[in-house]
Amino acid sequence: MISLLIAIPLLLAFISIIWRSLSKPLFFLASFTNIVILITSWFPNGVEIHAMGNWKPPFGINLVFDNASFYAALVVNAFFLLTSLLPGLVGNYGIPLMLLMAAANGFVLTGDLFNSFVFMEIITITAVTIASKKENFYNAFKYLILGGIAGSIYLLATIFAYASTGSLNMAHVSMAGISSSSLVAITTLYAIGLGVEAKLFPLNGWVSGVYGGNDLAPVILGTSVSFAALYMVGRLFGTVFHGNGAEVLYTLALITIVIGEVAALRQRNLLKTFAYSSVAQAGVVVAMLSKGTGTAMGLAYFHLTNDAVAKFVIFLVAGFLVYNYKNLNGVFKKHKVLGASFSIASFSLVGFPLFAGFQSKLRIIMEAFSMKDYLFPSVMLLATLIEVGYVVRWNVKLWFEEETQEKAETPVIASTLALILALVLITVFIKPDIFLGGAMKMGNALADTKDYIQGVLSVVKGGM
Amino acid sequence: MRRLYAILVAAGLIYMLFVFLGTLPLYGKVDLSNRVSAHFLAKDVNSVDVKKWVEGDKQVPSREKIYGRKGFEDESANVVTSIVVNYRSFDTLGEVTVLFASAVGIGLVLGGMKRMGYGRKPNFILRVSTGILLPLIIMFGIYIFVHGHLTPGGGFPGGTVIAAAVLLLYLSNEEFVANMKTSKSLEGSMGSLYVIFGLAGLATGGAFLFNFLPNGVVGSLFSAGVVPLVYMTIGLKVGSELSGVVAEIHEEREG
Amino acid sequence: MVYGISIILIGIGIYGLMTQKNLFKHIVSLSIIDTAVNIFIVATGYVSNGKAPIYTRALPGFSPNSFVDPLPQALVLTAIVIGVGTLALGASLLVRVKEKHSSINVENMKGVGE
Amino acid sequence: MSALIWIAGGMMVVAAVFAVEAKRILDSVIAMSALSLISVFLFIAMRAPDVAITEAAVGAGLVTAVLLVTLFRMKGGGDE
Repeated sequence: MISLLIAIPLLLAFISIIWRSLSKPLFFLASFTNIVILITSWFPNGVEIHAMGNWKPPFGINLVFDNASFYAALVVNAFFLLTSLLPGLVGNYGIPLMLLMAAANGFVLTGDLFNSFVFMEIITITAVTIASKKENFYNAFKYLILGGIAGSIYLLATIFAYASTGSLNMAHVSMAGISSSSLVAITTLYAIGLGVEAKLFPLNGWVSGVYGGNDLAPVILGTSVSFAALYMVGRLFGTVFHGNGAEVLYTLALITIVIGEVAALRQRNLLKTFAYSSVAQAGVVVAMLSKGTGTAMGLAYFHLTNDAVAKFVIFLVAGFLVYNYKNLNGVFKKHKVLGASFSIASFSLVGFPLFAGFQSKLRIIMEAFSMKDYLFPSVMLLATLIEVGYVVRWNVKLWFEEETQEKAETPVIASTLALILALVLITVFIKPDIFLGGAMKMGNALADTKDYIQGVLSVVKGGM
Repeated sequence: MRRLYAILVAAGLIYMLFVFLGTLPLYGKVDLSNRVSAHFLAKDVNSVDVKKWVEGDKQVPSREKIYGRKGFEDESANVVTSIVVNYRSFDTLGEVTVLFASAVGIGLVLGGMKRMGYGRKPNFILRVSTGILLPLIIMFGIYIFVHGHLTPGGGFPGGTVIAAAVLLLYLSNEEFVANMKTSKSLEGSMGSLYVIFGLAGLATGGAFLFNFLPNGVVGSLFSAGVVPLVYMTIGLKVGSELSGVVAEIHEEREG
Repeated sequence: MVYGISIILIGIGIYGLMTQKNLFKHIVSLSIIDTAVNIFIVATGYVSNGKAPIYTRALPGFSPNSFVDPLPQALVLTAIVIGVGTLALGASLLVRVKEKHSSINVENMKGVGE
Repeated sequence: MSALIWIAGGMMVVAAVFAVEAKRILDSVIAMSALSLISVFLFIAMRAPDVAITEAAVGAGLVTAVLLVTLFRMKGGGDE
């Protein structure tokens, strides 16, 4: 069944190039079917694989379906479903979105290094297309160039892995006993290659321009795609390379956090502020992932889920505001529902009690302390202080400053969605298990290399 | 200053890659029997015992003759093709999707209406020779992708050659405009056909992109199951897609 | 030695991306890097005195190391096509950048602020 | 063979430097195309005929054509 997660959006995308007007309903249909498929196979609690063309791994390409890829695919597809409910936002971009959905699913599910490169390139190209909405061409071009370099480096890393193990299958590479000098080479190249999509420090120059350039790009790239990219960081550095090369990631992640937050504080543009905040949160997640234990990784993805939900709300509201008002002072007096959801989401981002972000941040800091790491929690507390600064500043500006005469109609579906997700964030504070359970299962599945290898390589014939 | 910095970064990268190079086997001294491709070459993937293989027991067969025989799991004489379209067909589906995504992206970015002119009359030689060459070029493109499982080449170069014919038309005739509707429908239906091949494999063999047609004799035109069909699909798709790209970069918005 | 050539080409490409002000040069540099990486990949599969991995009448049988590694070649086929997709999209973006900002030189572009 | 590869490599490096540093964009595109064509020779030397055909048709042919047409559309690039 899991190959359908990729096949259906692809098929529908190919069909809708012939009948262009159908692309919006077909996009909804694709994301809805995917969610249904995922719900029917809820948490496999083991490793299932689908061998493409019945060529058994490590010879053929295989899709891997375990707790980790299930949870990641669920989150990714859920955000696509939410986006497909907003026809005004999707516009002409139904086909790129479907392709992006297929590629993100493939990126999450694949168990083959080169295959993941192919899907990463599809993600880059469709993401650039989406980023060029509203004539944001220059920033899209910068993203394309950076993505192209990252793709090349990722490919080099893949070929180094192939040359030293003779195989491209992740499970085989992870058990093949690579020499330590090869491991340094491979992990360094992978860290650079994933750095662009995972928004790590030297390679995240594109983020503010792309997220700040239109209303669709941040909503989808900041949630689904960044979840898929950070999933791949966990899969590669946790499962495949058993935590080798984590020090590089850890250092880069700490720098990313500080730089992202400082840039966010200095930024005067609403979308760009939260774009930089997205960078900083990616840093937090990567720092946690580099610890390599199941609990730490689970908490990282718990935090990432909370962040993605909050960011979806924030970018949805911010995109609406920025493109309908010239002056944002006091606009929430006109749109109370949007305002309330925005405030909830942004407070959850900071980690105020009563909101989901508090649960994940507290747990992350406790976990870091229990591992005798004091640097990361202190960086994170500093980051939180800066976050309080800009979140409060924006909330004051949007709620209380003197309003202007401009008027725009409140989008009904968008505000309903934003409110529902904001309520979800509060519910998660009361019952963190909603996200935490899945995320912990995901983290443990990622850390359990042995199970993964066994599950992939012991299969004689690929099932559905 | 900027230059110095750039030289430093580039030199650092070059140094890093040279250091990493030490971890690779020397150029030309690769041992294929440690790699999965040994079994792609021997066409015996299905008979390998994976459990032993991954633990280091390399079961390299010694086949005397492959050309002209029957009964292999994959019958394409060109081993690169058998990897691209059979063993790693899923990558190729992704590759087709990359081109598709890029063509869609170009359409959305440029979105023009009117054809751009080159502002001068194409010369006589170009105009006349286009008429003679065009059928030959298109036939050559089709030849390349039909014989993709026997000779070097395949769907991508074949499709590109066809797109080159369309480019020639654009250069030789100021008024020529490709029929976008046809090219889009061809592109979409061929893409769907590839996925449908995959789904047919899922229905008949239980795995996406399963080779569900009978194999033949290595080296004959009608062999290798779905491989030639898939390559024809890819060839037509890439041809129409790249023709679409060529047409789209020739479009201007009015005003 | 082929490795060395391709690594130097990668370095030149990176240098070009960092120094050049004209965006068209960025596309050219990216294309150089793509080509260099492709050469590198094919080089990892080369076997001295190996034959091209195609069965013809002249090459009847199989024995390990009598052929070059076909898998890197298959990967490069994919990578070349992906490179084309990226470059074509980049070129079409540049056309619109030129229309919107009236130049493709980073220093002369209008309306590109923080 | 080895000497030929050295010559081809040297030409590629020269072409790459020229492509990066050329004053006119047109020269730069042509140099890039030349680099692609020489790489076809390297692919053949490494016994990769499939890659060579694809690179010749796609990398050297189509990419150059697409870049030249876009260059023409932009009326010369913009930095002279």
